[in-house]
Amino acid sequence: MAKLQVRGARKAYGATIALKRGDMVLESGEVHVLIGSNGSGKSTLCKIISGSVRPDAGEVIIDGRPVTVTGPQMARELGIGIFYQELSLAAHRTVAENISLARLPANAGVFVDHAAVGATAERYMAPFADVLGDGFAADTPVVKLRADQRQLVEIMKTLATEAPVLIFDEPTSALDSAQVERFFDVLRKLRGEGRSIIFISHRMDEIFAIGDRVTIMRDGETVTTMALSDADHDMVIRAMVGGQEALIATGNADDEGTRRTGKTILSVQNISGPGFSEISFSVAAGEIVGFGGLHGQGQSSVLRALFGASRRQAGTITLNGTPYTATAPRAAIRQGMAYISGDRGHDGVITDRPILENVTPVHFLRNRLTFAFPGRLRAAVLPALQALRTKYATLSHPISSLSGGNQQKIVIARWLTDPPQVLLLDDPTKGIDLATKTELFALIRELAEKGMAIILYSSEDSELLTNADRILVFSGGAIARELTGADRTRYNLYHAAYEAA
Amino acid sequence: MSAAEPGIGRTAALSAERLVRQPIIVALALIAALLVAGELLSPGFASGEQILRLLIVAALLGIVAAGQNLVILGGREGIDLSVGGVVSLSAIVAGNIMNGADAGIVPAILACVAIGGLFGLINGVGVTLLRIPPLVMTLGMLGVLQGLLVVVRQGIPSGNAAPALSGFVTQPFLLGLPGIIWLWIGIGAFMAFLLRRTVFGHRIYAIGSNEHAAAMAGVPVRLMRVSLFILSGMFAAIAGICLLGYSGQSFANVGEQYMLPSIIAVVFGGTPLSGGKGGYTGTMAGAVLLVILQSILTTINIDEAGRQIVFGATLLVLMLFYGRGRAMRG
Amino acid sequence: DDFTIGLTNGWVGSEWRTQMIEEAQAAAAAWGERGVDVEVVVQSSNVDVPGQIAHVRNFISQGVDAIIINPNSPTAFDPVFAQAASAGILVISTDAEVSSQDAIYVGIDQKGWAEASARWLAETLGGEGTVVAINGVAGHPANQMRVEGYTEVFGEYDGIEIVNEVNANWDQAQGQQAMQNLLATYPDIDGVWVQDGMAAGAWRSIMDADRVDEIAATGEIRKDFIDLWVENDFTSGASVNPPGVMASALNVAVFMLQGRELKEPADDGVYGNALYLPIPFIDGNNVAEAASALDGQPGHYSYSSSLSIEEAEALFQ
Amino acid sequence: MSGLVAQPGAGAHTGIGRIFERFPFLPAFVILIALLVLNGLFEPNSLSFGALTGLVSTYLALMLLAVAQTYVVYAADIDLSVGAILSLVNVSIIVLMQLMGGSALSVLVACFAGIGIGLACGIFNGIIVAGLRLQPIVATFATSIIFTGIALYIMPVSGIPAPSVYWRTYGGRLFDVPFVIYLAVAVAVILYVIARTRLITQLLAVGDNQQSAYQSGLPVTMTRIRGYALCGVFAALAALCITGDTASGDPLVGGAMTLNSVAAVVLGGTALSGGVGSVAGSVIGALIIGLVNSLVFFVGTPSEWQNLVQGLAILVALTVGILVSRRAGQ
Ligand SMILES: Nc1ncnc2c1ncn2[C@@H]1O[C@H](COP(=O)(O)OP(=O)(O)OP(=O)(O)O)[C@@H](O)[C@H]1O
Ligand SMILES: Nc1ncnc2c1ncn2[C@@H]1O[C@H](COP(=O)(O)OP(=O)(O)OP(=O)(O)O)[C@@H](O)[C@H]1O
Ligand SMILES: [Mg+2]
Ligand SMILES: [Mg+2]
Repeated sequence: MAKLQVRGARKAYGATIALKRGDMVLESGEVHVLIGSNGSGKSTLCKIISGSVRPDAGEVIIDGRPVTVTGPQMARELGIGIFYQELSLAAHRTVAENISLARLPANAGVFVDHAAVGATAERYMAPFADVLGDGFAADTPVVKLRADQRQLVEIMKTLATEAPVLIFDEPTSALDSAQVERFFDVLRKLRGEGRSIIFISHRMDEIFAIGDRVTIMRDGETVTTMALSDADHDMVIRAMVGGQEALIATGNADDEGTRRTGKTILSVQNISGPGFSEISFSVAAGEIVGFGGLHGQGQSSVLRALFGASRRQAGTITLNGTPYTATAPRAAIRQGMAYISGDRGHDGVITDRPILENVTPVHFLRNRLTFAFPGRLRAAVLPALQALRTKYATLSHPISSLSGGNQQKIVIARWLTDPPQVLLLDDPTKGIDLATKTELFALIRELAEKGMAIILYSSEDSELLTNADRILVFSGGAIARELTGADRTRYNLYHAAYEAA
Repeated sequence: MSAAEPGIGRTAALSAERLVRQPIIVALALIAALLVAGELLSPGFASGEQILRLLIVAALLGIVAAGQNLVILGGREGIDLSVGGVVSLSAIVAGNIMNGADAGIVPAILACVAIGGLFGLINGVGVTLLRIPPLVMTLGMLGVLQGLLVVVRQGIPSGNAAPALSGFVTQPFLLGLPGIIWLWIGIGAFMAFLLRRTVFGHRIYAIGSNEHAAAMAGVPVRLMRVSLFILSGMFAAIAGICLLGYSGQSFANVGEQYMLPSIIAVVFGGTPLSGGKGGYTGTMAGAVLLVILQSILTTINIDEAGRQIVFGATLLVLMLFYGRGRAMRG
Repeated sequence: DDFTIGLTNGWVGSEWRTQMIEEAQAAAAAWGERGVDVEVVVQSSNVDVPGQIAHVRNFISQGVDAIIINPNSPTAFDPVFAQAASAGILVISTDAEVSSQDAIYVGIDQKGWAEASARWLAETLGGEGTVVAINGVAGHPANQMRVEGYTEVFGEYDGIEIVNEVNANWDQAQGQQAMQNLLATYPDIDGVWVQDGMAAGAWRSIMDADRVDEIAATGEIRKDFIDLWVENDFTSGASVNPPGVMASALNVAVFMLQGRELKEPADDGVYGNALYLPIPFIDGNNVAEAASALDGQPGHYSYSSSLSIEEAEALFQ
Repeated sequence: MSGLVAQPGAGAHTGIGRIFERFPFLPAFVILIALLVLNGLFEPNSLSFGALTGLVSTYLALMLLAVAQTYVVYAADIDLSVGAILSLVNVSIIVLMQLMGGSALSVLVACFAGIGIGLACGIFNGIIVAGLRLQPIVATFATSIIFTGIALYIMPVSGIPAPSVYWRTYGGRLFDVPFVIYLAVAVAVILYVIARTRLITQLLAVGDNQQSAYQSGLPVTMTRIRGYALCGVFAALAALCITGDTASGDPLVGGAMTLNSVAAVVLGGTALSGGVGSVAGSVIGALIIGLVNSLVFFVGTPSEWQNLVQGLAILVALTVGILVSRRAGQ
């Protein structure tokens, strides 16, 4: 008998149908992958199972018994633990408190048992002990942690439910490969114990590395379920995209590394700042420079400093031969910088506002506009939106009506409406599906060819390898190695990152 | 659905639904209901003349609420509790400058708007540069303004409203409506244009909705927020001048009664205190709604305890039409 | 001999209170001519009841000889006044009576104040007509005494009917709005009993409604109102609660500090510890005099009077 | 003392930053000490044992009210009705004591009834705000009007005295130590105990991010209601204190204390945005408000300037506190 079964789950938000017909069967002792393009309803399906979304129709069956999951509390009682794509941490509480939050151990039923809280934390931190990174301790407030460390806390929190059914909705999007490996070790162990695990990721290699079976979703519907041992990348992708031609990430970086012919646009000399020091490099017109390495080695900090979003203490930067001194995003944007962050909730999306208003802010600044006439604005933003194949009903719908991936496309369109000179990409594809990624990188390459200078930081190695003309491998806030031409191999990338670390 | 082919059917259905949910529609319906109730309770309540007088009172509140509305829209728990103090100060300063003479009106307006703007600037600086929460900053500023009023009243004799100002507020001006109603309509139009058709307006919503993302997209967040507080101070100052016209003389603490009602008017107009959405047209309706409610309660002959209980309970019931937050369960 | 007297005022929301403090300070200075050095220390700010209790405690710490208080509550000071008394400090309240038997009250009888204007209104209406009342803050003791005062007087007149009583919190603009609502609902009223600053507001609404000739209403004592009154020939009458009450209290205090005994002990009032001062009255007969007495003063200046040192001395043995 | 602190320290930090993290009220504490010293300089008697006891006895009510406010602020809520609850409980217990004859037993019964009333008001607020999902600021403003109305109904005018056994105990001595000292110690112990409960951690987690807390499986609505209930209870305790210090019932006594309670919370280093703070800070904040007012007088500020200087001083204290703790946090 299946451990958990969902039949005909359906959810609509106003006119948007998030989930048309969600079906899946989860067996005991399997890692069941859920895959589908952005907005295909994966998160919605998971949230229905975990009680935080109320379905319009459908049933959830656990151990053969139909249940009504009335909320997250009820889900816990039914033995369901979930990792939320957008995380569910209390920022000012400690790691330990977060791990035990839902069921704080108590003395006399009233007073928090701090010893037990600490012990629980240590237990779940143990498997990750060597990949936790700096500043991670049981009594560290979550607010002080980096994005990957927070994801680890959310993982531990999910594991601490000790639930028979565990759902992981994109748990690895901010993790580096070592962290992912540790996590997978834990999953394998849990699978061995007979637990049932739902795992969502947009990374094909991860899916094949850990999954037993895969359920593929498209446009809010379950398409099929297959055993991963019988499948290959191509089959999965074909199922995801349906009738359309399968799109596989194709490398379009120049294999010879000879593209550095354009004149230097951005030149950075010896800049230092919080999290990095003595960084020097330059980017030529038409070039995509990759930032690689383990997480939190200063890649994002450098990008943010270049964008004027964080402080920078020493060194010089020249942009097109003239000194560049922007100390705020405004000045940076005016001088032709663009910064696309993967952390859309924090850096990107203007929640509750219409799609149009989410695209226009940079356009306003670049064109020094005073008045906002919708007709003209629509005309200005459409090309970028179309180039990204963004899915939306109308431009006046709130951006929250879109799936995570489409929201990210809106944010990207914001920066491409008026093409910048330098494009800073800070893990821009976090949560974007494969097809879109491919389109996005094709577009980025096109922009480069038109003479833009581009810096790409990605937490996905394959993304760097296939798209960057050169890769600067970061370690401990400095550039450890530069990979060019034929040196750009996965082996070299790992080698540089781990050797230096 | 792609950008090229917007879904016609869906949009139509959605906008019909949106229309019913428009706070302003709710407010207008409630206003109509209250007027009927008022007329039933005390005949004569809904006469044209009385409605006009209520509108004058609503305009005073509405002008204060315009600034309050902007500050609230700007988010980050934006709120301006100092408006009451600015209204009082403005009324006193204006009374002294014009001192019953029409020639003083223009200087009085200039001086008061400058003073209002100055206090708004200080609020804005406190909130942005020193990062004091707006509730506390403006509460502190209210304390300062109350103290300043005592000092100011010591130093200068208080004066009277210029006849032209009193006439503007209380006497028919154009098409039988007093000037203040026209002023309010003008402010309404100004606010609508500001919020919908200017970059400044779009940026208000942007910082109100996600300040950090807005900053990353080049919105001058601090400058914006300071500007909102300045505008709030200016609107409060204008309301203070109008209030002087309404009551003829300036007197202490005249503005205090606007502090919390201005916030309620904004909420009844469909702008949540969390900012980032809503608008001023609704707030205008909210101001009218609140004033009608208060005046119905004055005319019902019950004791004060009963009046307060009914007032508070009615506010709660009315809030159910607007303020309900999103269910945590989607 | 010299004395230190602490003055505490717990609300600074009106010009009347400011004038009260100023007149008291002037009264203290006047003692200098008699060779008595009276130093006043003042705490005057917007405080709640605990805040004003703190005022009193500050005075006790400072070791003043007497405390004169315009209290924020009639009963809340019993314990702290007991402490003051045991520290040998004389406590006098003014403007509002206090229940503490460790203090005396020097000021007007608020109830009598209301009775006088209510009687004027009833007589002016010929004992016949409908009346509305606009009151201050519900639950406030001074307001309550005044309500009792007019209720009693109007009760004596069978022909007078109170059709509505509303609260406008001693705020002029709220008084104006309340009057406006009342005029809309009761178009036929004959009289309005209204207190203090709200009277000016109410009269503005009466003027706006063009009913000045048909309505009699109580008035107030600020110069700008009295000017308006004279100018428009209102049918009005105003009981005077002079801001000088605190100055009177101060003069009484100094004599008591000098060890003088009152001729008649302060045993009047609800709490049996009051020394009532006379209540002047302004109506059509003497409003012109009042206006000329206020000539040259700013608009917010209230018609005032206080016991001079000589008048105060006359109260003592 | 550390048990009163809701924010545990981080492991990764060292030195002063870590101390500030563990004791977020430290800046307030320093200000408090400075104020005490200054008060002592300008009026040595103000540091006498009697004067300090008086200070505690006067401000115990505000301290407790600030504590009450803190519990809802933990969860990012706010309660603008605490003053009204205080007034309601104050008049209720006075009337009850009077009805029951004023014996020691009746006093005790009335006190428990008063706490029950505070609890009921708190639960009512909680249901309105968390259950019905209304915006806390406006909803509790509305309930404050209702509570004041009920207080006015119970006691239309202030003036009924408390039985002397009640206030003589409160103001008296036990074994030669003032009774309020015992109270203060008892309150400190209670706060310490409460700070260790699960509810506090849950409130803070809810305040941190409500949606996250809900999705984590916390009973968010129930937690917030409990927070308001706790707030109501402490507002009632504040009422018991103020009844002891004023010995009488007054339906308006708490009206002006609400905003002071908010200011005290912020002065004490608790964030209005929820998730961080300490009740110890709020207690200190309340004392700061009291000491600022005294100091302004002891320094010899002319009366007409006192309100202004007090307003400015509070504003400066707020600013300094916020700036110092931020500097230290970096
Ligand atoms: N997964 C589900 N399947 C079937 N019924 C459900 C499910 N979840 C909730 N319900 C039912 O829906 C009803 C309302 O749910 P809930 O208590 O979550 O409402 P809510 O979101 O808090 O809204 P409100 O507070 O406005 O009533 C309950 O009767 C519950 O049993
Ligand atoms: N709260 C919401 N309000 C309105 N629409 C929503 C909401 N949540 C999801 N949707 C819509 O439901 C659809 C499915 O969203 P969901 O988050 O389940 O997709 P997903 O498969 O998880 O996508 P991604 O890979 O981008 O995370 C999307 O089109 C989205 O626009
Ligand atoms: Mg998702
Ligand atoms: Mg519910």
